[in-house]
Amino acid sequence: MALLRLEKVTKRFGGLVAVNEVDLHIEAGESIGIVGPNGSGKTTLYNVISGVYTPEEGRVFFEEQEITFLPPYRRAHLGLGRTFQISRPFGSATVRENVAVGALFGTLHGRIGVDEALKLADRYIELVGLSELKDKVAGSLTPVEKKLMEVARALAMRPKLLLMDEAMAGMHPKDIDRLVGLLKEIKEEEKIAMVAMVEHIMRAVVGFAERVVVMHFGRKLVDAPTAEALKDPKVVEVYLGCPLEEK
Amino acid sequence: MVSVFLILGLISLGGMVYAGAPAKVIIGHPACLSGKYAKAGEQALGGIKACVKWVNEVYGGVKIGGKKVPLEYKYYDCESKKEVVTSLIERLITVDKVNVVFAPYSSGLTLSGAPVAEKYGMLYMDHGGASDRIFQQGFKYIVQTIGPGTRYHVGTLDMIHKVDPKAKRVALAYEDSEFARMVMRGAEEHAKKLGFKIVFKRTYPKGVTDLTPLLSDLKAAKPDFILGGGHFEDGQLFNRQMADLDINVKALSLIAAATLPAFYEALGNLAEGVMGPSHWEYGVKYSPEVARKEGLKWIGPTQDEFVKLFKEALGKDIMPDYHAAEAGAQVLAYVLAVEEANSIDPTKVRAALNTLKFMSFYGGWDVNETGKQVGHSMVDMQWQGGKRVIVWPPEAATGKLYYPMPTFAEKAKGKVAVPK
Amino acid sequence: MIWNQLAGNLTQGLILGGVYGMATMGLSLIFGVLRVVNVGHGAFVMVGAFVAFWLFTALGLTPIAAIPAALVVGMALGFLFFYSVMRRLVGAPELTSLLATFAMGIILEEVVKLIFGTEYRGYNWDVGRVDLSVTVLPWAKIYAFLGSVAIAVLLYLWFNKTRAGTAVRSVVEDSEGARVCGVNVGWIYALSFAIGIGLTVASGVLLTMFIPVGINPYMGGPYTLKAFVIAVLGGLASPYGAFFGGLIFGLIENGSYTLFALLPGAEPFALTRFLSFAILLLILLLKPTGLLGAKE
Amino acid sequence: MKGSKYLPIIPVYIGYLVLFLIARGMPGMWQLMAMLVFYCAVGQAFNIFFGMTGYVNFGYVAFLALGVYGMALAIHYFHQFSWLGLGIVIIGLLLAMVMAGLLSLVVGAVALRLGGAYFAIATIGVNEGFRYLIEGAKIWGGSEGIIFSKQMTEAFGREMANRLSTLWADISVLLIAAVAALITLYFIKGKIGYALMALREDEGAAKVMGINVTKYKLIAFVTSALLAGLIGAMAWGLKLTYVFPPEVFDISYTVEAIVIVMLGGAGTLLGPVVGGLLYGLAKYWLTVILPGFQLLIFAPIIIVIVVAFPEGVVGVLKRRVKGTALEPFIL
Repeated sequence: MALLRLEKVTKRFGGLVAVNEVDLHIEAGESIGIVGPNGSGKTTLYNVISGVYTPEEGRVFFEEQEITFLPPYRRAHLGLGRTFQISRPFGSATVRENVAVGALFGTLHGRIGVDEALKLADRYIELVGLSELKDKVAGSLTPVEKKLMEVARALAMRPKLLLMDEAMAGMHPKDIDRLVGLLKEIKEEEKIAMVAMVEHIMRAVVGFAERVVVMHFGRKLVDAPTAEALKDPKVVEVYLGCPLEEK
Repeated sequence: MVSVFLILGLISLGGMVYAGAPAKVIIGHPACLSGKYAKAGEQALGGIKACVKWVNEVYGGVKIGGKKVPLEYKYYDCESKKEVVTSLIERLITVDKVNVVFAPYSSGLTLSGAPVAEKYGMLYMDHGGASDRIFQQGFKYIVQTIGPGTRYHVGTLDMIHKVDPKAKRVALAYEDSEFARMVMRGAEEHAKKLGFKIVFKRTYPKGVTDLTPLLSDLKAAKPDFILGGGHFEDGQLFNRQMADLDINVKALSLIAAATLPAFYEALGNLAEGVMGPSHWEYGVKYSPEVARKEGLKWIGPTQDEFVKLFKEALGKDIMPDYHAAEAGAQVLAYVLAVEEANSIDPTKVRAALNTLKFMSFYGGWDVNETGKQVGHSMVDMQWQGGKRVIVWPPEAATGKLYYPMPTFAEKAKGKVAVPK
Repeated sequence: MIWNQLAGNLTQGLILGGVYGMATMGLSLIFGVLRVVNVGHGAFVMVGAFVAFWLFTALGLTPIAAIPAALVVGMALGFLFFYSVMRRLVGAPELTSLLATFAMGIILEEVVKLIFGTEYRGYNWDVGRVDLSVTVLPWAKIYAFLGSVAIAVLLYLWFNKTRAGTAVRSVVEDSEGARVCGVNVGWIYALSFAIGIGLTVASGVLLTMFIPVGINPYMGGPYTLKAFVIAVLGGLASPYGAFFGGLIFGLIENGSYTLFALLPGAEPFALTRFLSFAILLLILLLKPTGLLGAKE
Repeated sequence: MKGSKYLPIIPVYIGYLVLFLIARGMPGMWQLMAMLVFYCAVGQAFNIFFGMTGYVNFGYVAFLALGVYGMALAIHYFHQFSWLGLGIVIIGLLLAMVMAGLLSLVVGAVALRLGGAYFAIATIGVNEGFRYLIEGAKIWGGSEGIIFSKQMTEAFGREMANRLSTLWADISVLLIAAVAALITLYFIKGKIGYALMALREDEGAAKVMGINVTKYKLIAFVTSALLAGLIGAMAWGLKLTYVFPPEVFDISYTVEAIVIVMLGGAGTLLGPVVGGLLYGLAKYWLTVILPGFQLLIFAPIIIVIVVAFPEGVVGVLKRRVKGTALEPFIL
């Protein structure tokens, strides 16, 4: 049974087609890298999945239940967590409170009180290594710290599927390795499927993803195990920037 | 806590301690010096100060137990807000130890102070709340000087009934407010009694900016004359837009607006011949002689003395209007009642006020057992060549009525409503 | 009979509606560009009314001449308020700009009160009337209408034929994109705010041509509320939408009166007021982007 | 340690207690204190929605207005059943809450789906529209309103009626303020508080984090409206014993509420109390010192606050006491 399934999903903005008839299929516990240059429709795809946009065509399923028209918060309850390309912390609140929000309203919502949520928060804050900052106001963090906090906040939601939008952009290689290692651990113990989205094929994807999906002009260009995908001529073309002849 | 110190300071500011036998008599007043009633409030302030001055300097003070004691006036600004009124009235009663409280302007604010005044059994005199309903509430300590709203247009109707028996079609168009509706009710009843035919009866909301729709319907009703108004701004608009729509009638009487100088300033000769009822106008013929004729006790300054005192009191060269006169007359009423009761005990004074009947520059004064003013009759004034002339009732009139009023076409040619 | 009155009221409504529309364009422009609702709108209308009043009574200038004067005064005020306050609030949470514009309105009212006092003033610019059997129209009202249309057209030309205008449009579409394309967004904000205020103040003059009395520091309130309804009718972010919204509003306000008058026992006037707000809520409920507003 | 959660209520209640003691202890202070408590109560109630969600509800005064009508109608229609005794007041309070609650539900359902700017406009529309409906359709006495001093005397007797107006009405406003404070604390510390914080900071992110923003906005909106209804019923209804539409639908009261909350610190527990006292006293003194200049002084203050320190007095205080022994008491 697929955890997430997209059927011919199309999202338009006025004239231009941001996502064009994309099929996607994610199994529980998989880790996938979605790759594509800026404007290739990655973020739009994320917004369709997490319910910020509803597609003009196609359907979205989560654990075989259709969620195409489900509001975002309901999807979060089902087990969809995400981070943002440009991080969006709740600026005036502390790191701890930010992460606690994730715990309170994620898949555990209704079954967890504030105190437990805060405990859970502490755990994930420690996991991403922000413990000494946990009482600082989120607005005052550095970009990298914010990204880490968002990862913690998303993890605290206890999702089944975690969508990360450029979670590693602008990070020092050392941090990336740490984060990747970390994500792998969590994935193992919590059986979370993870989708990392990046502009360029880089160590993150190589080290992290079992499967790579390449987006180009809103279409899914390639969907293959990492090793193959990297060798795929189309991909090479895209990343050498040669024009892609229409077929 | 900052507040505590401020409050302590506020206490220390509190007035002098009150000793058994009155060293003086104090009038307390939460005046409307700012907010939406600031204009009327300033007038009342001047009127009261003028008459207090007269009592102390000309009349020689208030006579109690054989000795004359000075009259004092203590007031604060209530900002025309109900929350402030209640707190100021209590402060006046308990801290400043006043002997009577004069209500703020408007029926609403007068009502908001009533429970506090009643609580302390304090005499509460109303010179700015015209609502008859105040006196249907069974308050013990409220006494009214201003005439009740229902009587505003009664005189006007009598006048037209007399001068032009053929004019039968009357249009009523008042503001949709507590006060104006009461005037309208009074006018409607009296009009029916006199056999007028009410061909139009509508109201318009407070703060209206365009009366055109109402006026075009009114025009279609073809009235002989129009009674209406509510406040100053809408009265001004009413007259102006009648001109724009070229609505010509034999007479137009607007409450609250037409009597004020600013009305003519804003409208110029469009206001020629327009009338308005008033509790008091400069020029009324009330005098000791008239009082003697009517067998009434006279007290207070003459009209011109009052105007002089009023201008001194405010330190400005503005004419007193009826807000000033009624507030001033209220001081005189209180003084007479205290002397009558030979005491400052509110209950005794209240009783004395019930039987009190007198005349001043303001005219007659007499209240019924509920405290409602019944002794004061209103006058009607008309704009004639840029001057306010009192045209009714005959005993108070300072000139002849100009009737019918000129059409707007004639006015545009510069015609004025001066009778030859 | 009733039809004549209806026709008469609708004619009056159309004329007044034009003025209302023009009086709302500034509000919509400012919202469109800065995403700021000018809650102090009415106070700026009031300033315009006083400009007309003062020029007429003190210098004997006709309201026509007062329009450009008001435009200048308005733009000056606009720049002043923008650089002293608004600049700091662009992009800040809505509530801050709402409160700031609100406070600006109060300050204007109180300052004007200090200068002119609280009397209700008026001026008497008599240029005759035309009698169209169903109703009577003073020429002043007709001039007010023509003036409004003229200004609307000028704004349209400015928008579509000048570089600055085009830049403003691009910012309305997408301020980020505009910035990327090298538009000095900061300056466009200032300019649009100033022009928006300028239009609003000028509309104050036109309103006094329609209703030359009741000029006082607190006259603005009702116009703020009307402007909101009209702006929403026209889609809040679109100046032309606002203009046509004004026409519609004028027709509704005057037309519905004649109809409500047929209800026995009701107060038609208050009901027309109620209707206009009911419409406001209805539109917000059904189509928040406004009747004429197209884009999200 | 659960108990520590409720420490912040202490300074608030101390404040109210001091007001009460001054009112009882010092002659002529009662009504002034009543005015201050009124401002604190309105601030506290208004803060629950405005402060915690960041949405400006210009139509807030409509809920107070409906509260007054609730009390007025109860006394107007039930006064002849004097065997009900004070039950009439209870009915009034219930009516006030039902009416304010219903309106807030309707408005909330419609307007809370809108963005901040549209919301603010919509709420102005509700307030004005409602007033003109009452006047135009002649509901509840139309523009002439209801005066019910007489009915109160008939229902409770002169003595009791007067005590209700001059004593118990004010005390109940104090109690309502105390309850409002408790609710505020409960919200801030609980799940609701986290939800409101999140949606105030970034509504889009909040949705994706699993927060049903409309639901939580509605909770805050209705709570705040119910409290307003109670305040109106007591502070304007039972206390003043009359209601005229233009006076109770006066939008300037919403503005006062905004100033109070911003001044004290939006979204904080202690803020409305501090704001209410500062505003109330400043106002009271200005009426004595500079009559007519209040607005000209308050308007620039609003601008300074929103531009310079949007977190308000308590907001600043909170930062100051961070790490000190006072921290657990200031919220």
